[in-house]
Amino acid sequence: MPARWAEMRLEGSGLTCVRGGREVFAGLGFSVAGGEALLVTGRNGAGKSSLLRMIAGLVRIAGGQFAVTGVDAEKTIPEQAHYLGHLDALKPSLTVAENLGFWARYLGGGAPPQTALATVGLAALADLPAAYLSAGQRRRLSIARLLAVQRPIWLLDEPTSALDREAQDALAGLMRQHLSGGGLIVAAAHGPIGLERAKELRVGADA
Amino acid sequence: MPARWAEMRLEGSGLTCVRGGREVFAGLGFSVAGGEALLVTGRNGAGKSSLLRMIAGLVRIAGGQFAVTGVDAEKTIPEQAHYLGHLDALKPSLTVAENLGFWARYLGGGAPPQTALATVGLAALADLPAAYLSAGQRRRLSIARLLAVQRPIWLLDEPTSALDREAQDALAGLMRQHLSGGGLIVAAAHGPIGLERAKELRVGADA
Amino acid sequence: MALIDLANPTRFLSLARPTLPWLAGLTAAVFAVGLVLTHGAPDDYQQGATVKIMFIHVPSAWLGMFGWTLMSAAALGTLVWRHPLADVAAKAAAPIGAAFTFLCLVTGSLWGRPMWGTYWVWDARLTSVLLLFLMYLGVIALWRTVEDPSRAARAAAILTLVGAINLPIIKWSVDWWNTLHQPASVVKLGGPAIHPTILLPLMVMALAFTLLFLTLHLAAMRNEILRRRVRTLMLMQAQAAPGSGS
Amino acid sequence: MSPLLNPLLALFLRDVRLAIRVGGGGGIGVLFFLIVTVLMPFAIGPDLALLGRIGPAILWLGALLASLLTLDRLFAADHEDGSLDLISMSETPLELAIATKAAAHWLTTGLPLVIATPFLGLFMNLDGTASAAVALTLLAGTPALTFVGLIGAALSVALRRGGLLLAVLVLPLTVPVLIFGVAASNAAIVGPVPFGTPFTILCALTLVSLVVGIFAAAAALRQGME
Amino acid sequence: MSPLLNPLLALFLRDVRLAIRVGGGGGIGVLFFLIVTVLMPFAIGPDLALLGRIGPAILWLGALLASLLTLDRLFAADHEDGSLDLISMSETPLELAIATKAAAHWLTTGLPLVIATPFLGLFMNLDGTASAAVALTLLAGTPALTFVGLIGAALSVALRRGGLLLAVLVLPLTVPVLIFGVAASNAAIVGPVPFGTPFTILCALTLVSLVVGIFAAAAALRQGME
Ligand code: HEM
Ligand SMILES: Nc1ncnc2c1ncn2[C@@H]1O[C@H](COP(=O)(O)OP(=O)(O)OP(=O)(O)O)[C@@H](O)[C@H]1O
Ligand SMILES: Nc1ncnc2c1ncn2[C@@H]1O[C@H](COP(=O)(O)OP(=O)(O)OP(=O)(O)O)[C@@H](O)[C@H]1O
Ligand SMILES: [Mg+2]
Ligand SMILES: [Mg+2]
Repeated sequence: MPARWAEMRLEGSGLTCVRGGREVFAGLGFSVAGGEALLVTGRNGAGKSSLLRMIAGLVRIAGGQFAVTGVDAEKTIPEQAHYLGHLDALKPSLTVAENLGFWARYLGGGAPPQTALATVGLAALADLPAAYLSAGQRRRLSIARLLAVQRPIWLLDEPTSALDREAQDALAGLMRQHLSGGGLIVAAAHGPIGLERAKELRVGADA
Repeated sequence: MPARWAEMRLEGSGLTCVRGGREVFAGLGFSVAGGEALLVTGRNGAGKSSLLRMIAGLVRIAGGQFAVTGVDAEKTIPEQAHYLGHLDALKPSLTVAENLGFWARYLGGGAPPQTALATVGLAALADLPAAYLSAGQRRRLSIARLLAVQRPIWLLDEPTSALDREAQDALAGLMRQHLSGGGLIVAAAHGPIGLERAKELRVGADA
Repeated sequence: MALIDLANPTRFLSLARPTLPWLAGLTAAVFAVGLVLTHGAPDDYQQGATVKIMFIHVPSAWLGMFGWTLMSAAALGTLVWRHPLADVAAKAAAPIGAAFTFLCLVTGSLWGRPMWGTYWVWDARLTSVLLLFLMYLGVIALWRTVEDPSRAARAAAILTLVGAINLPIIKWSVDWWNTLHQPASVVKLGGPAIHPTILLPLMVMALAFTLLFLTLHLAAMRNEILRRRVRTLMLMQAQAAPGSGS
Repeated sequence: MSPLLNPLLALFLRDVRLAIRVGGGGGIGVLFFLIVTVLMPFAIGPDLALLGRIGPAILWLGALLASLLTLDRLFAADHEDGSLDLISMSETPLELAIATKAAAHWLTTGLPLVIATPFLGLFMNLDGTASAAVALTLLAGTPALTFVGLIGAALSVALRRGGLLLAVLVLPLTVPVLIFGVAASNAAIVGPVPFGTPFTILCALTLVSLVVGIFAAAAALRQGME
Repeated sequence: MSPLLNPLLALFLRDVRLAIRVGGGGGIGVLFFLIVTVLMPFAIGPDLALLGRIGPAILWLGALLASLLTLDRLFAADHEDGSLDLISMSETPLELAIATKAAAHWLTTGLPLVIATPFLGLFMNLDGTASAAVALTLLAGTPALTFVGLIGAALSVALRRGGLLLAVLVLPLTVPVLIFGVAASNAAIVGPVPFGTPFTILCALTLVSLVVGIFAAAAALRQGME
């Protein structure tokens, strides 16, 4: 993993989120360094997903700001981040390999897609149309994207959902590897996701 | 609650389910009597939702059969059953009361909608368009449908999802009341849903 | 909803409340003067009394076009400054502009019946007004189909600005189109320069119509702000109610 | 109220209410009709005599497209939010529910088209009689378009594909309605055939498509349910 | 390959592949064009002289509707499955991505319309020159339809509403293209204006709509992202 990530730090301060005209949270702040993971928790509707999408530049920042240091200064935060949300960004009529290959090329791929597919255990299904995948397999294909394109920041929204036990363990291994390479992770989850020493950020004052 | 439900019994035998050309399960059988609850469990993709939708007549029965005894012999099983699935059957531009009122009239309502709304704690929101409801409130409105129209069989697919603690307890109370009135419940769930003495049906051979 | 969002509209409301009756009164007064002057204007030696349609027709044509200009200015306010009042101004202007455009079309075709013997010809000017009207309807449909006002506002703003670019192109292409197929078969008034006995009442009526537009617009803006407040209250009620997950 | 009528009335009122509130229903259909009709002269040219001659045809085509293109969400919306599941679990026969939804759709989309026709007739240089004749044939014929379109709407639920596919499937089926609709209008305007003959056939077509449309749509929905 | 071209090429190939595999793209558009054009003679009647006269207009109208009505899923599909999120998180400017998608759409929908035109010209009683003229104007004009339609497609993502609303918003904007497209065809067929004049204007309109369409669509997508 590139050494330039080692000094990375992602910070947010005074963040306010407004969705559909309603204020979801206000005055939120956090700070994560390279090699660290931040676990975003909170009740349903607290704004966990919204926070992740704000970092990814997909939800307007109603107040506050983000800052990132120690990485390629010419790129914005979204351009350096992977976002793994509830949607898979898969086209059912393309095969598994075509789907991954497209994203690898579009986002400026690193590792060859085959390796990434093998890592998530989909190598045998490479030529199957994505329409035939089960929910868990679709999720694995999304995770393969994190490997096929190297980006320092991983934004994971309930990454373990739809995964079975074995796949959850494999994902935990991948996340640990990313952290040890100097990357950072911001993950939203309702329960433990297999990272022991993660900082926790609670969204939503009460409960 | 009508006494005619007391002798009710719902049975399935040799059930086979085929979806998208693949056999999901085969040779499944179960039997539930009035006053009893059946908890359907199994891993993801095992076919829990499919079984419930088969009972509701929404998925074709590829093999085996259902039989119901002790209720109105002129009506089919779907006509005697409530199905609470992942979709809410709500129209966002109609108000809460209009939505419930429509289903009560269409399905042949029993209790006045107002009472049902009060029971699930939505009385104050009766005139709000359903678009403004949160996921939990939408779910409560679906549950109100179970009360507004009296049907002996309740088919519940992960009924506690999106509900907070308090609402889960209230739902458990309603289910117990339905059982003590002689009704029966078939529920799919990944965890406990607050019914102590429910029979369990495991779908999917392994895991 | 954040309080900041309401701050500006609140000040607007407190300004609008006292202004509205005065503006309405002024409109009525100018209208009265205009009607008297119109009554005194001479009938045309060719057209008879039908020439008086002009005193409604021409101002409403101007205001129909003014409406889109106003919406375009508001659209810039929405997109560039994200000003909440700009959304409201644009939304309130659309039906009023459409109404004046419609009035122009109706009076024009009523006038066309005696003048040209038919209610409608595919003349360049008429056709571009018709398209302006259709574009108004499109924007109104857009506002109506979208639940979330701020989302609708930005979409409508982009459509309005694109329309503002397109309207001159439409006007010019329709000119070209019509002259190609039917050169000069359409009778047009105009002819001699307008006489002052007609010009003065016309100007007064134009002023009256402009005041009417402004009054209606102010009232519509006020209504829209109040409607949004009701919506915000409903949302807050939903958030505070049991089972909202909060 | 009878136990069968009450649910159907509820469904009818709900669908009408939805069409009015959302604004996406009837209003958009009429607007599309208006715009398509107005576009024709731009393409054909501002020749009033020619426009008058093909005016009925243009109005019919516009109404045809507006009817069919507004239909694609008729069942798809109910399918996506789960309403269709519950509707099929009631005692009310599916055929009656479909007929009720079709009636609500026609009232909110077809009827406004009929009402808008005389105004559009002005643009097409049609005189009073001609406009009235076109409006009358549309009044008799738009229900046929709705009922034939039902089949496409139901198929698009079964196929999980909407939009143009529906139009492509259904347009060929509407050719007879179109032919006799325009023929009846022209008969009223220029002759030489008496108005009655094609108009009677048009009404007969509407009745046939009522029966065929409702049963075919019900069959398609049942098949699509899986 | 250059780091900017490679992603765009990937996007282009993906969109073309999707259009071909799903079959919902280009094929349906051409079919709709075909059906609408063939419906006209049914509505107007089999008067060959009349058909020949308004043939170019009908072909243009059919192409206009087919282009716009196939556009409504252009961004909506990418929005619904989350692809648009990832596309906007890449280093490739959104404007370029939009232009690439538009090019793929035109290649799979616009170009087939142009190719189908000479065949449809036969139905419309157009001779060789006339068919060629219409095809040429469509070749120059359909990109303009795609680019203007982009605005509607992007708005329909922002509005979460597709179908007819898009057509209603966009159709008035396409009037100039329609006028000059038909005018150029007619100029080539009957004169008296030289073909060059309206054709040049048509090409200019295409260029203007390219710029306006792409930037307005990008703005609409950015605004709609919330
Ligand atoms: C539906 C049909 C008509 C429409 C849509 C229409 C539209 C317009 C418009 C947009 C204007 C304002 C032009 C400007 O100031 O830039 C205008 C002005 C005017 N119209 Fe019409 N018109 C119609 C019918 C008629 C008829 C039938 C007459 C009389 C023969 C007429 C006489 C005038 C006159 C005298 C003016 C003011 C002169 C000028 O400023 O150019 N219009 N009309
Ligand atoms: N697209 C949207 N438009 C408007 N409001 C939204 C939208 N998405 C979410 N919201 C609202 O924003 C708030 C926060 O939603 P968000 O999805 O961030 O919650 P969350 O913490 O991720 O919840 P969950 O635990 O259910 O995933 C909720 O109140 C929700 O109703
Ligand atoms: N509409 C459908 N078309 C084709 N196959 C389907 C469809 N819905 C589900 N399946 C397949 O049927 C199988 C059973 O699905 P089902 O939804 O019944 O599982 P489940 O036990 O409810 O799972 P979960 O725990 O995720 O709710 C799965 O393999 C799934 O891929
Ligand atoms: Mg979330
Ligand atoms: Mg399930």
